[in-house]
Amino acid sequence: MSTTNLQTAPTALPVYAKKDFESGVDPRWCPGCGDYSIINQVQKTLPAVGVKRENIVFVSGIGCSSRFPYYMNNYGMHTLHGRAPAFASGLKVSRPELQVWVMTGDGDALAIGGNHFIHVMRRNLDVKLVMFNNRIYGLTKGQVSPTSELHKKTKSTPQGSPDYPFNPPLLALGAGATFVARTIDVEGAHMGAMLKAAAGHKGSAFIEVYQNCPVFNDGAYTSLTDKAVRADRIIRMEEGKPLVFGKDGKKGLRFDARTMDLEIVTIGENGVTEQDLLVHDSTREDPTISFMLAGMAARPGFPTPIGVFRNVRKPTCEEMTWEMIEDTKKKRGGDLQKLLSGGDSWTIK
Amino acid sequence: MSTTNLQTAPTALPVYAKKDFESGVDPRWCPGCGDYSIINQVQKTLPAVGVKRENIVFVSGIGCSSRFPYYMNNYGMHTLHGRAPAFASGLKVSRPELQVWVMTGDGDALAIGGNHFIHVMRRNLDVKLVMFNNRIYGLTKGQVSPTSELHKKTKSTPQGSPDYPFNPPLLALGAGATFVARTIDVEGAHMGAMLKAAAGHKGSAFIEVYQNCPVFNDGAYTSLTDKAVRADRIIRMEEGKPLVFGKDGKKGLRFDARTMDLEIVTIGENGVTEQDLLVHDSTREDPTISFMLAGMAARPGFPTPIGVFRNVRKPTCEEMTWEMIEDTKKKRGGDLQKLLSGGDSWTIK
Amino acid sequence: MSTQATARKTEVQQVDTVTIRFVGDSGDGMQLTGTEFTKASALAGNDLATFPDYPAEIRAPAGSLFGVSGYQLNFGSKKILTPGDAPDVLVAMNPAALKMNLPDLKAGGMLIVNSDAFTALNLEKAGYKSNPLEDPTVAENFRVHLVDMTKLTEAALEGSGLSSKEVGRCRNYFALGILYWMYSRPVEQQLQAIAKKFAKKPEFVEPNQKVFKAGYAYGETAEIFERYVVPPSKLRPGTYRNVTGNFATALGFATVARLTGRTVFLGSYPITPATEILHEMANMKEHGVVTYQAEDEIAGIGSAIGAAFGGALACTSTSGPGLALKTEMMGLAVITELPLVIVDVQRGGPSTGMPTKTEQADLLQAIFGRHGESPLPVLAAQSPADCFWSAMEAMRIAVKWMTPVILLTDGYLGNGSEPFRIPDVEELPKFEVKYQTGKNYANGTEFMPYLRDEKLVRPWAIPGTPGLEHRVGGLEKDSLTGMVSYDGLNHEKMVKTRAQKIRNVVEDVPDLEVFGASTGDLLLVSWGGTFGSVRAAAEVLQAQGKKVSHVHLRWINPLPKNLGAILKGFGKVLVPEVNDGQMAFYLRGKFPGVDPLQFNRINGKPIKIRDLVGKVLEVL
Amino acid sequence: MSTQATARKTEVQQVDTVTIRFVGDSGDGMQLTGTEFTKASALAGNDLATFPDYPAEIRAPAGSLFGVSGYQLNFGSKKILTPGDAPDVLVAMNPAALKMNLPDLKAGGMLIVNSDAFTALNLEKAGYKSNPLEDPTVAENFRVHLVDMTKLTEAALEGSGLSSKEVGRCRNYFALGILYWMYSRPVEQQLQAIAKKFAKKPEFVEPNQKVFKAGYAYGETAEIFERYVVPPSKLRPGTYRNVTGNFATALGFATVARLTGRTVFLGSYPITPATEILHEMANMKEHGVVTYQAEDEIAGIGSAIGAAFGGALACTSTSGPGLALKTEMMGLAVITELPLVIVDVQRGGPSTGMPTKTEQADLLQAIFGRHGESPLPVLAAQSPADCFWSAMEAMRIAVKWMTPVILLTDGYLGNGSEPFRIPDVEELPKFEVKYQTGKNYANGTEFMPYLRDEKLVRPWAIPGTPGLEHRVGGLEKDSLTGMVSYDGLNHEKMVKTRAQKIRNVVEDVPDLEVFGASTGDLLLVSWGGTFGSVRAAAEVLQAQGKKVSHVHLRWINPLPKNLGAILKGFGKVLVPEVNDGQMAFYLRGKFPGVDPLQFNRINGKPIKIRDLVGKVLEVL
Ligand SMILES: Cc1ncc(C[n+]2csc(CCOP(=O)(O)OP(=O)(O)O)c2C)c(N)n1
Ligand SMILES: Cc1ncc(C[n+]2csc(CCOP(=O)(O)OP(=O)(O)O)c2C)c(N)n1
Ligand code: SF4
Ligand code: SF4
Ligand SMILES: [Mg+2]
Ligand SMILES: [Mg+2]
Repeated sequence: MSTTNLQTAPTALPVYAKKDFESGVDPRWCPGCGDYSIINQVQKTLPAVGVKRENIVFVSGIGCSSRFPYYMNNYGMHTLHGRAPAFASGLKVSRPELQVWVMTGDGDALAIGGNHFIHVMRRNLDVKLVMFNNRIYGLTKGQVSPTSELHKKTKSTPQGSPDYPFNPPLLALGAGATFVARTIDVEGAHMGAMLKAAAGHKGSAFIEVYQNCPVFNDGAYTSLTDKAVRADRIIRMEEGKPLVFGKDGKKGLRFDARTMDLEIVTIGENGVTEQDLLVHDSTREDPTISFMLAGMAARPGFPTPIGVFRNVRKPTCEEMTWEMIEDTKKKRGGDLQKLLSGGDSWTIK
Repeated sequence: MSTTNLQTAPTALPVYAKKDFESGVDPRWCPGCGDYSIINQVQKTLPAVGVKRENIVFVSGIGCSSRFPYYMNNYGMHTLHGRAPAFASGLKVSRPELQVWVMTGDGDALAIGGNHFIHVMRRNLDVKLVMFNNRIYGLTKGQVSPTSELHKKTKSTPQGSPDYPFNPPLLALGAGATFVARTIDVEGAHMGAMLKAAAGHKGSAFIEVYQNCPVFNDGAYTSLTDKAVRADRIIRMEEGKPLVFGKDGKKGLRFDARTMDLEIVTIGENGVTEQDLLVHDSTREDPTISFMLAGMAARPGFPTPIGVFRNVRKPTCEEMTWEMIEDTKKKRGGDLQKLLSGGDSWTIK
Repeated sequence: MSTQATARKTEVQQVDTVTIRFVGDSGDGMQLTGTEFTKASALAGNDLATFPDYPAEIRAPAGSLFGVSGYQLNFGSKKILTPGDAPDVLVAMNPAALKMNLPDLKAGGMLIVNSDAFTALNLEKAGYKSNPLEDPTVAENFRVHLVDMTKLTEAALEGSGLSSKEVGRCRNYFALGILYWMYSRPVEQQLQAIAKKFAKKPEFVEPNQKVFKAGYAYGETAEIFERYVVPPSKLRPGTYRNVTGNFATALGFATVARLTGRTVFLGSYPITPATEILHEMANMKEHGVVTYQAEDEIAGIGSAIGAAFGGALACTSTSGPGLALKTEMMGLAVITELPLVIVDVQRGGPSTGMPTKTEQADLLQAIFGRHGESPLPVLAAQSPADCFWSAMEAMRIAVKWMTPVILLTDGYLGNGSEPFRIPDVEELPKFEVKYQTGKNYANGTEFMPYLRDEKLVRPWAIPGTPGLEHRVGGLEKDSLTGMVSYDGLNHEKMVKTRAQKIRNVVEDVPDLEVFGASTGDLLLVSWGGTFGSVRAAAEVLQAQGKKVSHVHLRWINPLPKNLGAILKGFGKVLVPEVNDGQMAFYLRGKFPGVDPLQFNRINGKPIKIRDLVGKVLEVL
Repeated sequence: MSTQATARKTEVQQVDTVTIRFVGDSGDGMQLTGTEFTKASALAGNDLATFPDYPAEIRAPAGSLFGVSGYQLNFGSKKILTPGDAPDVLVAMNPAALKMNLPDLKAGGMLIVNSDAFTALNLEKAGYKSNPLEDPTVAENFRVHLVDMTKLTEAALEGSGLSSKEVGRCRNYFALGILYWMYSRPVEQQLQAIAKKFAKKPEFVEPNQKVFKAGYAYGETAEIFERYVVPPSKLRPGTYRNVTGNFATALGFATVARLTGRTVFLGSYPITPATEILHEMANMKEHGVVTYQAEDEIAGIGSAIGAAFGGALACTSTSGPGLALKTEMMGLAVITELPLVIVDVQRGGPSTGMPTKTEQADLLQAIFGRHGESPLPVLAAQSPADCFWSAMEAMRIAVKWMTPVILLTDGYLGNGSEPFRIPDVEELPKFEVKYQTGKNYANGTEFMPYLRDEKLVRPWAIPGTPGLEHRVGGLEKDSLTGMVSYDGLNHEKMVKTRAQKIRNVVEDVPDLEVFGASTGDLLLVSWGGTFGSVRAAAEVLQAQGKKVSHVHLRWINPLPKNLGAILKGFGKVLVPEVNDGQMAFYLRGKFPGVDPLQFNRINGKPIKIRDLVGKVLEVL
């Protein structure tokens, strides 16, 4: 069964520029909002992913971040709070040839939408989910979100929040995600690389973007992104390379098999050499090391990792679905009259 | 504010017997259902947990497993499909002195109820959640569940399921759970120990029980529980002990720091001694090793662990909530007339 | 055949309809017995209707009252409208089954009992203080046949090598054999059916055949049973099969896929009694059906809306609690104006209620249960086979008018069955689906997703179509460009336009045909699954010379154009419903001045013809 | 004070009501200006009502049409019922604000404009082709005052050391100063208010005071403004404060905690325009309020039901989309018969709709939007201050009748404000909550959770009570023991009993008082937030000698006992609503024969008095 009545003779991919992905509607985020930098990178990256504009769909829920599709010149659905992955899943399963992105916020994806989030990760549906994590509900003007810090004071928690936050990559990995990455709004180039990697991944892809909300949660990430500390507080995971950080790149991560724990070491001190360091490999089938790195952001004294935690190729839900459909068609043919008639019919003259 | 009008003079804890926890309604599960063994262990364990019968509440959703509260002689709520943790959370936050159990199925907890599940784990609310995992929807007569195996044929997936299953302890750990354990319906004593440990844990506790549904998914666990293979297919995690398994207890788990991976070794072979083995410690603050062990069930060739994956004490959501309430009362006093009057009033004579 | 060789001369009485109920323990195979006898009746050319009555969802202890499973069949030589009120024949396999069902048996009806099952233990499990078979009033009120089915089955299978458990499983064929004899059904046919059924377990073919023949022989030789013949009915010529409403619904959607050449997408989550629609459609992959078992009902409808945006013919199936969960999503489908069919197989409520029992109490929720002004068409199937046509019709309306449509069925229709005249695929009405392919504004230079045609329908432009990229969403949209608009007057216009569009659907709602005179003393107005009972009651009343007519509402929103005029033609209007009066309220609100009388039963069962007839006679 | 020293003699006109609207960019501080002037009017003894009009949720670019923020205040010496239809005075801080609001200004009204903001860039952002201030029709239709507020503010702050951005933030006090002078408000009071407001940033106290005084002086010296006095109104003696509906709702619940001595539990999820209830209650911990921000709306109500089972006085707050999500849970609350209040602050729908605009379109969902037969009481607050009383009343009914109750308010009530006469806690009616403590059956040897009292209410037995252990749940329950029951007759009985219990609530629903004669030509029937507009329209019409009366429905289910009789007394009934006619439909269904006329606006705004008056005159 075909879903379209269009002549889908394969035409060559146009050469796109960034502006081909701008809808012409001016984004209405607050001045200085990190969302601007995200849309900028998305629009910059899309020309290079090799998919026709009309075959790309942006699906979002509700939130500041979820206004995203209106500003893109693709097909788009601005849906209901938390539910974007549900729409995206139906769309992708029924039209596997489309490239489907979910643009979502921390509340949208992880509060009301937590279930759809973990299920889209579990299913390994080829949907790219970009979560703008400002650790606050922006659109509703400043309540605690599931990524807000414990004891955080917000409008809905005037004496502080009694809730522990999720570590989103950890949750995604726990749900079985095959691609998990983290980046930061102020790191344009890094974000671009993550978006490209996600676009290239076949299967569910999750990118957490640390995003500043200057109005309701200003400076949520300055303790990481401040020029003065950035090198010490952020560690960049690069494929095949040892995990090093620090101004001079001399600090590194080593796994101590005796304590079964991670430790921070300094190259050149106590006989530590680069060979002792953990080498980043996001393609390990077993996610344990990805878990360990993802969990690190919450560990006192450890740097926050950005980059790709995990990137493993497995058959996707929609691939397997359509394989079964094709198989069944081959086996059974699909004669509707036979289906209507069934096995036990009788005739009245 | 007090919630009760009862004289709550502390009375001594009665000496309970198993039958004190039986409601007198005969369970209506199918003959041979694993649920019988679970209720049996719960009723056996409760007399020893030191909580008065009237202070224990069982909350459930919908499913075969969720009929549980009707058969217990405690307060009970049989609620809506997937939502038990939501009710339990409100009950526990408002009445922290109660012991609250959630009894749930794999579909109830992880399909429709996935969001409430991860949030109760995240919050570290002191709720004990026991999930009867029969890898099938029992009550609705046999559809694929989020823990059913990939390619599983069920009534709703006659050509096989295109969905990967959750690994429930992994998901719970990813959500931040402080207590995670696994046990099996046919291992009564082990289950009793897990229930007791969960009852003793202050904070959210998750127990996955592998449960056989003889009617719709018979033998889901026989490849583990068959007498012939049990010793080789199951590894028992015991606190402070090396992780060994196998008929003669000679197989063990070793972590290879070079490959950063787990391997199965045999004590006495290739110079392996017990000292080389991983020693089980569920109280590690960092959950990496718990993740690794939880993930093992899905790794070909590795045994399936049962026991406590993680057991870490942290302040609970309801503790912190009531601390804030008491603090605020102390600071502000709570004169309602003042609240009503506010700062900017005027008087008309 | 030996059974024929020993045939005795029995007087064969001709009857025109018979209602039989088979009841026993869940493990007694009553659903199978019922289905097999149904097939035989169908093949004999009878019209028929069936209704299974499953026990509550979890299997109960053997012999308990909760574990009783029943199957009722009404067949005859005239048009059969319902599975029958009270059975003429009750076949009861154990005391619990007898206890739950005897009160329903017609006075003077026939009771066939497996007397072996009336052990002290079973009597106790059923809560009987003494053996009801020894109760003289039973024998007075009914024609009782005590048959030692267990022993007779065992005798038939002596030496077969089957275990006693396996032997027990054959017992139902003994009962079936008796009934075959009683209703003059051809034995050979059932023997073949048994061979086919156990094709994969050939060791059971012969034993079951043996038991069946033994039952037949028993009927013949025991000289205690009457023998009947029910002549074939005059159904419209054609080829028929027996379908349940749920299966017919699935079939209707699959047919849509074929007629349109498009993908039909079902996003669903299992729930009693709607689950079979998912089961069946999942097994129709080769016909262009894609099913997706979502993580919950919200994702079920969400995935369907996503698929609809992608151009699929999307639907979702559920029952009351699931419909409740889909409420917010339906609002989104209304405002985005995407085609979608929501099937609600109603069950007893509120809340989890009585999941295995039928009810019609989701009506007002279907019509009004969304926040904001969010009207949508509501259609209700009237019989199991009509579910086929209703599913197609609902999808047609959804696509033609770019709107979500609710299709109401219920547990009674979904699980009940009746003969379905198999349509010829090639003769089915065309169903073309066209997507927008070009720009539609300013001489083809722009695309306006909310530019409506004269019927107020907006275009369906789907991803993959170059140049028509646009965004849909739940915020109010500008009435032309589809951009987000907070303009109050635009909102008012959009609210009114959406409402008018749904009112316009009336052009596709056929006028009602009045069954009976177009004026009279009383008009029965029914909707949904009560069609059969109410029509049958009307027939009874008309036969008694009462000035009673009947109209049945398949379309609930919009209501048929001529309903208002019809209502005026009657002194009284009576609305029978399996709820507390929801349609009656709706009609009052819709037709000021009309104040229907109500007849409401809310006991989990379809309305009984005789109860309704009684009510009408009372109020006439 | 110098401003007084230079006082010139101005004729002061006395007026009895004035409507002022302050409009500007989101960053212009209009909400503050409005609130400050409101306080001054309240302290002057005027009755008043206010309504803010926020821009759509996300902050828009400065100077854009989307970024306009407004605050309207109606104050006077007589009873003030609404924030006013059309403003008498419009204070506009930039071109975009002017563009969005000028159409509303009364003909001949006063327009005060910050002319400095009318730069080419700002005009372009507002979409003006030419400067409207130069448009002669503006000067003809309105009394225009162009004030160079930016420059005058800068001048006042020269040498203050503040940055130009900081100076800009003081500008709104200049406007406030002008209005203080115009309406003869005491300067000293505002100076103190400024000191208090900036207590934590003392460096801003003096500059803002300076600018305020400069504005006041400008009013006095510019000789262009008229000066007015609005005498105090004759409000009932007492101490008053200004409250928004959302704050009043929170206050009502907190008061319940105090009156009962029990925990009030709010389980909620943020959603515009209901979020403030959560914010406010979260800050009332010391009064016995526990708030829980759940992961979604379903968990919000779920946690509340869990808390209710535990004995808390539970509530949940939301708006349309959230109400939709709570649908299934409400059914559970109905069948378990646990007390619970669901507050729905209605907004524009369907779907996400217009989140910051008001509407009354959730009415039928509130009444009917659940599957199965699941009636519950529905109450609608009629004004911001009434939200306080309604919250208490809803909780009282919930507890007394063991039922969930829906309390409808709306964006207009929730964000709007009016004076609230502060009650004396000790004089509030008692509110006792009693839990079941002992066994209630068979001489106190058994506990039957569904044993009802004469009003059909079941007992509330909470965990911690020994001997009363029992199970509640969503499956139908035996009418006495509370055990699961699949018995059809028991179900029918329970459905009827639950319905009757809710009908019994009518004993707590006060009879309606007719405003005006009890018979006449036309009866206005309003409900919820339109009370003020409709009452005001009735006053206007009665003053014109029309035989028009008004009843207002706070109770929607059950309806007041005397409504039916009242409706009969009038030739015509007109129902004005901010929806497409939901109450009108409901009344038709409830009172066969009554066919109300409708007046519906669905433009996101409260109904205007003059529009309604016009409609009535048209149909009379
Ligand atoms: C069903 C429903 N519940 C609640 C809301 C209100 N709401 C809109 S966005 C939002 C949270 C936004 O936070 P987040 O997802 O983090 O996005 P951000 O605005 O921070 O980008 C909420 C609670 C809604 N629109 N719908
Ligand atoms: C809202 C809603 N959706 C669906 C159902 C139907 N339903 C009841 S139980 C169940 C799944 C049961 O599976 P599981 O949770 O694994 O429990 P089990 O029966 O296997 O113990 C479903 C789909 C329901 N009762 N309510
Ligand atoms: S509120 Fe925060 S997240 Fe939302 S647009 Fe403004 S700055 Fe961005
Ligand atoms: S269906 Fe399966 S899980 Fe349910 S009671 Fe029967 S055996 Fe147990
Ligand atoms: Mg956010
Ligand atoms: Mg299960």
